[in-house]
Amino acid sequence: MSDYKVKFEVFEGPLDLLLYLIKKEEVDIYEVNLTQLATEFIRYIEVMRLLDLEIAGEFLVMASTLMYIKSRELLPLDQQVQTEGEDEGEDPRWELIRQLVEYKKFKDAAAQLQTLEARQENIFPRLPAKPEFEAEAPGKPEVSLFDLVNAVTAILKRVTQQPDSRDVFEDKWTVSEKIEVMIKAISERSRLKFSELFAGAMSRTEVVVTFLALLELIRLKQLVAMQNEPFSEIEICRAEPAAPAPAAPSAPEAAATV
Amino acid sequence: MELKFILESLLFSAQKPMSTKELRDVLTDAAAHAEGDETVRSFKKVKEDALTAALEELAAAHEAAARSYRLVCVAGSWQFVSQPEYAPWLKALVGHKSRPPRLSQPALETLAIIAYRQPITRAEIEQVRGVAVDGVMQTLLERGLVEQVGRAEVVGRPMTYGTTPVFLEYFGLRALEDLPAADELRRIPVVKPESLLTADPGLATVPPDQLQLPATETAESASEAPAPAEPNEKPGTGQASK
Amino acid sequence: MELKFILESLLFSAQKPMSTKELRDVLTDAAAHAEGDETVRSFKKVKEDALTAALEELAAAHEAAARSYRLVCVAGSWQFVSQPEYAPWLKALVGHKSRPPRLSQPALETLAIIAYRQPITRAEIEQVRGVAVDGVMQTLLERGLVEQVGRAEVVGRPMTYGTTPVFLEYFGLRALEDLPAADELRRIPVVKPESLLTADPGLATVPPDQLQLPATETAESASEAPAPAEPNEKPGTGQASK
Repeated sequence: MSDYKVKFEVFEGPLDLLLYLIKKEEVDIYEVNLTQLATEFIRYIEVMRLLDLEIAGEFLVMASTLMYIKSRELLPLDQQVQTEGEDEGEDPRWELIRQLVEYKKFKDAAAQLQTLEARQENIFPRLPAKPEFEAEAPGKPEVSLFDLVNAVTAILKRVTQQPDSRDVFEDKWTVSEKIEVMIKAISERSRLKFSELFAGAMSRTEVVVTFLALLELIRLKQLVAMQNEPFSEIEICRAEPAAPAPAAPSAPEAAATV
Repeated sequence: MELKFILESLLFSAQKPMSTKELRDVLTDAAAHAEGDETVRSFKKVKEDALTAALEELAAAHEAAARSYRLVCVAGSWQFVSQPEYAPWLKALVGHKSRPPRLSQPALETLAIIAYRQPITRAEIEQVRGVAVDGVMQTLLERGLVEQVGRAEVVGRPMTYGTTPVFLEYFGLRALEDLPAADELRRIPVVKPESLLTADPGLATVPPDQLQLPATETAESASEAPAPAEPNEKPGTGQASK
Repeated sequence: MELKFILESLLFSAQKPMSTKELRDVLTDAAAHAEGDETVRSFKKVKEDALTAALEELAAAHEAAARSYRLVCVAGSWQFVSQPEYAPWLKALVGHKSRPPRLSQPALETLAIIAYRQPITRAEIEQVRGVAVDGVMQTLLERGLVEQVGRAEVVGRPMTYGTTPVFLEYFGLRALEDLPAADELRRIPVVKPESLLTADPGLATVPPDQLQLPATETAESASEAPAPAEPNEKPGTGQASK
């Protein structure tokens, strides 16, 4: 029984069933014999009743409309004229056909949407990876002030742990002296490891003075501190001399890889 | 440097579809950062019209090239998409993901009515379909295909519904004008006579003119309609949607 | 259905470069899901040679088309890439949705001053840095790295600023005590060598009084400052944002 019910529900409502019946007759909606249509529709409903199936309210409403139309057809012609004489437009037959035509159009439109839906399922948008621009220099990001500060913390800790650090109490180093030492060192070797700068430091003060000298040189654009990757050893090297033509941006080799 | 190729390179690299306004903003932004680059600066203020024309030209060129992809405009935004015939391989590429379920017949019908007649009230939709649409409307709202757009100026001020940009995206439509047979099915904006309003609260819109009856007739026939039950409020219609 | 167009559609939609092996796997996978589709199944076992030949042909075709992108093979993997001359626009495209930029050098210096000298007034910061810090302070406040902590007991009772927990998080510090050698860095006097004197006293760690130089000296040194390049605007510093 449930099978019948399922089958019945294939119709999306009374209009759907009516369209199905009209299609079966292979006639145009405008030319359909409504009396015959009503008979067939009501026969469907009767079958449902016989099978004791739940019948949607819409179908019952439509059934009564159709019965009304059918009964009017059965009236003698003069009585029909009387009814219709008031106004042609109130003819329930026309109202039903109007509804059917309209519904049919939207049903067709729905079918077209379905085609689009199916088509769209097979269309894949291009979803490129985010464009990346090669780092302008061979991958040597400058480090921030705080990367340096963090690095010096570690060195200070180590110096503090040296047992004899307290012995060297008198500290001769000044920042300017350290600056000169550093400039000399970097002119001999183009590149120094951060830790090397502090390797010989005998006291916390010397570390701090060295660090201040380094900061000063960085600020004065004499040196740059670089880190190949986060948390790797910081390296110090000479700042490149000013590029003579700053109007030559690195755009050409900055192809976006996708 | 041609504008259309700049736009092409942007759409080629963009991570989402782009509207002409967004494209224009990128051109302007690039110009602002161009420093000495006169070429880049020359595209600082491209007119929307010129942009659209360049995009249309570009889309036509890709169409003519008949490669495996096209440039399309969906919901007002431009993007590159693959041609449907390559779907079997692209599905394999993305790993045969499951897609949202297809819409049911009732949902498609309801959606079609809303699409062509928006803004439209629930009562009007039900009048066209001849059945209740509660469950279906719920589905369409949940999937973001339709939304409330206002209230009809009739008794009870019922909600009116319209389609969303998601609707256009779902069906790959550029705009509502691209709906198939739009002219025929689209609502003709006609001021409805008073008599009709009182006769049938909830009816804000008018049937298309070719189907339209004189107002008085409609009103009378409506009031005189046999078996004036309210189909959509009947419980247990079993008809409901989904 | 031509193999090269299938490959093109795959590479056009792929999110990463693909090797011939990966492409071949997709063809095989698609064939496995093809069910009755003979066309899809016919590409089940394409020879590596045929793949490579098709890709070469495709790359040549795109080269000839001279559009804004090309198909290239890098390290054995194929991908579509945009042509370099469109970089200015693509940078603008990407720039629109960039994450918060790294702190600028002025911002870092200002932050360092606040970190070591908090609570500190805006006037004091400006005295140390030698320039107005309105914009920088705005940035730091907006990013939640510093906040108002009170008022200084001096004329006008100006606001004082200090660092926030966000600041500690940002620099991976457990507490303010972890700031290196706070004591030393505050006390150490800086006497700069004549040759390297500059106009703006910028070090966070130096008390303002030690940086006050005679005006003449400052002016001179500014003009003779060595290598007056602006490293962060030079190409090649890698500092470059994104």
